Amino acid sequence: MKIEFGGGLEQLFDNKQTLELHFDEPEVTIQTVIEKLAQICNELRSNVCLFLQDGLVRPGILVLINDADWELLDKEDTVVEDKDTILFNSTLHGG
Amino acid sequence: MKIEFGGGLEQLFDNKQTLELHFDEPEVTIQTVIEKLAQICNELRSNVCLFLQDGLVRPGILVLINDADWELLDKEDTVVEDKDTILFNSTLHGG
Amino acid sequence: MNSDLSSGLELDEYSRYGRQMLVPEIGLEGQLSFKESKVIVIGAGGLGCPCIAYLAGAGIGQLAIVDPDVVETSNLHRQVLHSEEGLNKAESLRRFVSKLNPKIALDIYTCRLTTSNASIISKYDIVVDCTDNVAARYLINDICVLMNKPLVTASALRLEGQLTILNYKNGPCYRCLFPRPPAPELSTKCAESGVLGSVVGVLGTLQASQVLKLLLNNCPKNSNKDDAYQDSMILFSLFKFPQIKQVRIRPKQKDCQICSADPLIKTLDPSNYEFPVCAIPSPANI
Amino acid sequence: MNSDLSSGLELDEYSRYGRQMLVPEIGLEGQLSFKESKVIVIGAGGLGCPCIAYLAGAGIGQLAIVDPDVVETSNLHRQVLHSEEGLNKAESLRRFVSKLNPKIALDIYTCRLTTSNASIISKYDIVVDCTDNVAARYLINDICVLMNKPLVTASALRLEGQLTILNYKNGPCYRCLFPRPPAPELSTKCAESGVLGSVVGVLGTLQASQVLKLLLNNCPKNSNKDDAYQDSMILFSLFKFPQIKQVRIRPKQKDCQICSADPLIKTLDPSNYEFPVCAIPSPANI
Ligand SMILES: [Zn+2]
Ligand SMILES: [Zn+2]
Repeated sequence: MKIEFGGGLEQLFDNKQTLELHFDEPEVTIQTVIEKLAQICNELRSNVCLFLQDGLVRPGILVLINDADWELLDKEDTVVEDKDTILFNSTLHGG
Repeated sequence: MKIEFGGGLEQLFDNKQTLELHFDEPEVTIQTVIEKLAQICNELRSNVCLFLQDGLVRPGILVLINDADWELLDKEDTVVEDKDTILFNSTLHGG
Repeated sequence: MNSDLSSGLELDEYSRYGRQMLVPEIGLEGQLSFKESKVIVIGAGGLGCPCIAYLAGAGIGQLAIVDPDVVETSNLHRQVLHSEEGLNKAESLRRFVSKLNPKIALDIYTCRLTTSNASIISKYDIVVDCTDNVAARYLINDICVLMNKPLVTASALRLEGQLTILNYKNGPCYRCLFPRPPAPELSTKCAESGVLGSVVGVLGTLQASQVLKLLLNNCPKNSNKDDAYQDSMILFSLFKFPQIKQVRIRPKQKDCQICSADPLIKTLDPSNYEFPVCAIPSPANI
Repeated sequence: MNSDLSSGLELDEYSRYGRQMLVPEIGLEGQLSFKESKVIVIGAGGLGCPCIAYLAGAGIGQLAIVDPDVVETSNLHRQVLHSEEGLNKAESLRRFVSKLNPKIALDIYTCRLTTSNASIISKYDIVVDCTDNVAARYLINDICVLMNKPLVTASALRLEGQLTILNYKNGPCYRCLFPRPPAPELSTKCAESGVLGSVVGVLGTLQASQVLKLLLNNCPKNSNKDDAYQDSMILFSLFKFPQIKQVRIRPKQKDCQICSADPLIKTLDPSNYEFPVCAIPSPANI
């Protein structure tokens, strides 16, 4: 599936704005995706990654599945497939 | 399927920016959709509709299927389904 | 000044606004909704400059501008309506607006918005957040919820921007979207992050467009168009494809600290806004 | 003026552009690509005002403005950098830019662009179409194809706008998209159609953003980002959801009248641009 980063989060992932992830299962929950990303992030940043906080996505990050806020779906439990696009977007405060 | 109009074309369709069309067949070509729309337009405007010219979509109108120009697909012959969105967008010249 | 009392517009306003009154969704009805409205823009910087210019051009009847800062050279790449260094930014925009459109009533506040002077917001119909820091964003949100004002908020950094309409039509507030502020240790000063001026410009002009749309939504003739209203956020990112899109966001949250039925936050307590004045979470700077 | 010859920027340019040079995709390399570039903007009206302001703010080295018209009251709702009625619009923007950023070299053309004076375009690297009529759009396209210049074109009407980058990276030209101009009998004068100023403002700031992106694309450090380049069009419509999006358009067409390998149009023949000066196809007006 396609993972996109916005609002500076790409800096946690080697400055890649998009990543392709594949899972052996045809469907996984978004929580599984997040754990996989946290692992990638930790490896890239030598075990110090600020993607998660207390096991949850850090405050200030919106999670969008196919351009819809995961709060409109089943949040962490939302089932995603290979054709889905998931955007992790950090809020900006400048102006 | 969802039909959208832009660039002033909605004025040919009773000022509706979107229309829902359903066909008995599960799949039809975009040419069939266009003929159906020309018929609707003609009825709305008492048989004088400027949607088509010589049987083709009028110059200056882009046809986009799921946000992609139909020239990237099979043009008039592109097969569309109920889940598709088709945008007819007239070009603007103002500035 | 000649006044056409029957219509509510003065004669010279027909020539000034005629081109936009030709738009079917505007017309005389829409123009009057602009003229009768009072809009407050907080921040006369990168977002505020374009936003205020187009609100003034469109004929918003009463326009307030709030900014305590003075113009510096380093602002000019993005704050394109300023030019005189050392001049207060709200005052600088007052001069601009009075040249562009002398018909606008202007209220200039050269102070910072705080919990103590929040009552100034009560005079206006729509609030526009053009600030540049996280503390102001929470404060403005809370004032808007407590005073029941719709809020058009936007932000920009580097080559990206975000915009959303909050506290409107029973939709979410800023705390519904972001219940917890970013931790201070994850923050960095504004001056450490950069931004491209035209990106802020896109967001500021989009903000002005949303304010005008909210006013047009109130016109009975546009009530059918308003059916399509969805809680949403516009995301812009210059090096992405698609570069710009509008995504659907969550509704008002039942457990929101301020906009829920039984809120934790009932008044403006200064201690709720004591994070770094210019806090931008930037993972790169850790 | 102090000059830091080793870097290519003068010392005062570091304070003026410092905030945008902090953006990783810009930096000194990007700033120099702005400074070394020559951009011509045709039309100093609703699109041209915001576009020119942000190009000047960003530090485009040489900026040309072309417009034969004078400012009228009815322009001011959307052409928000003008204020003096009767003044030529290009001259009006010259005054604005020289106040905002005196470091920009300005070329002011107070004439209409025609087949006879088209050679002025040859001096510039990027062309921005901020005109308001269909004849100018075909003429500018054809000049850009014949002189091999990338073209950033946008348009707006009522509550809608469109933007696309043409003749860039072997992509399509305007005639690839619109091989046949709209028939004259389907056209109506500009003055009969209206537009909301902030909508034109969004398109003009987006145009400036695309020009700056084209220059950043040239920087070696951004070459990886450029992989994502797609021929596309940005569509904005204030009362739609989504309000704004970027769609994929066709590639260069093999049978294009001007940009194909064996084109019908090989030179600028005035008879190719003799449609009504301000032709907007508007089905509603028939
Ligand atoms: Zn809330
Ligand atoms: Zn072509």
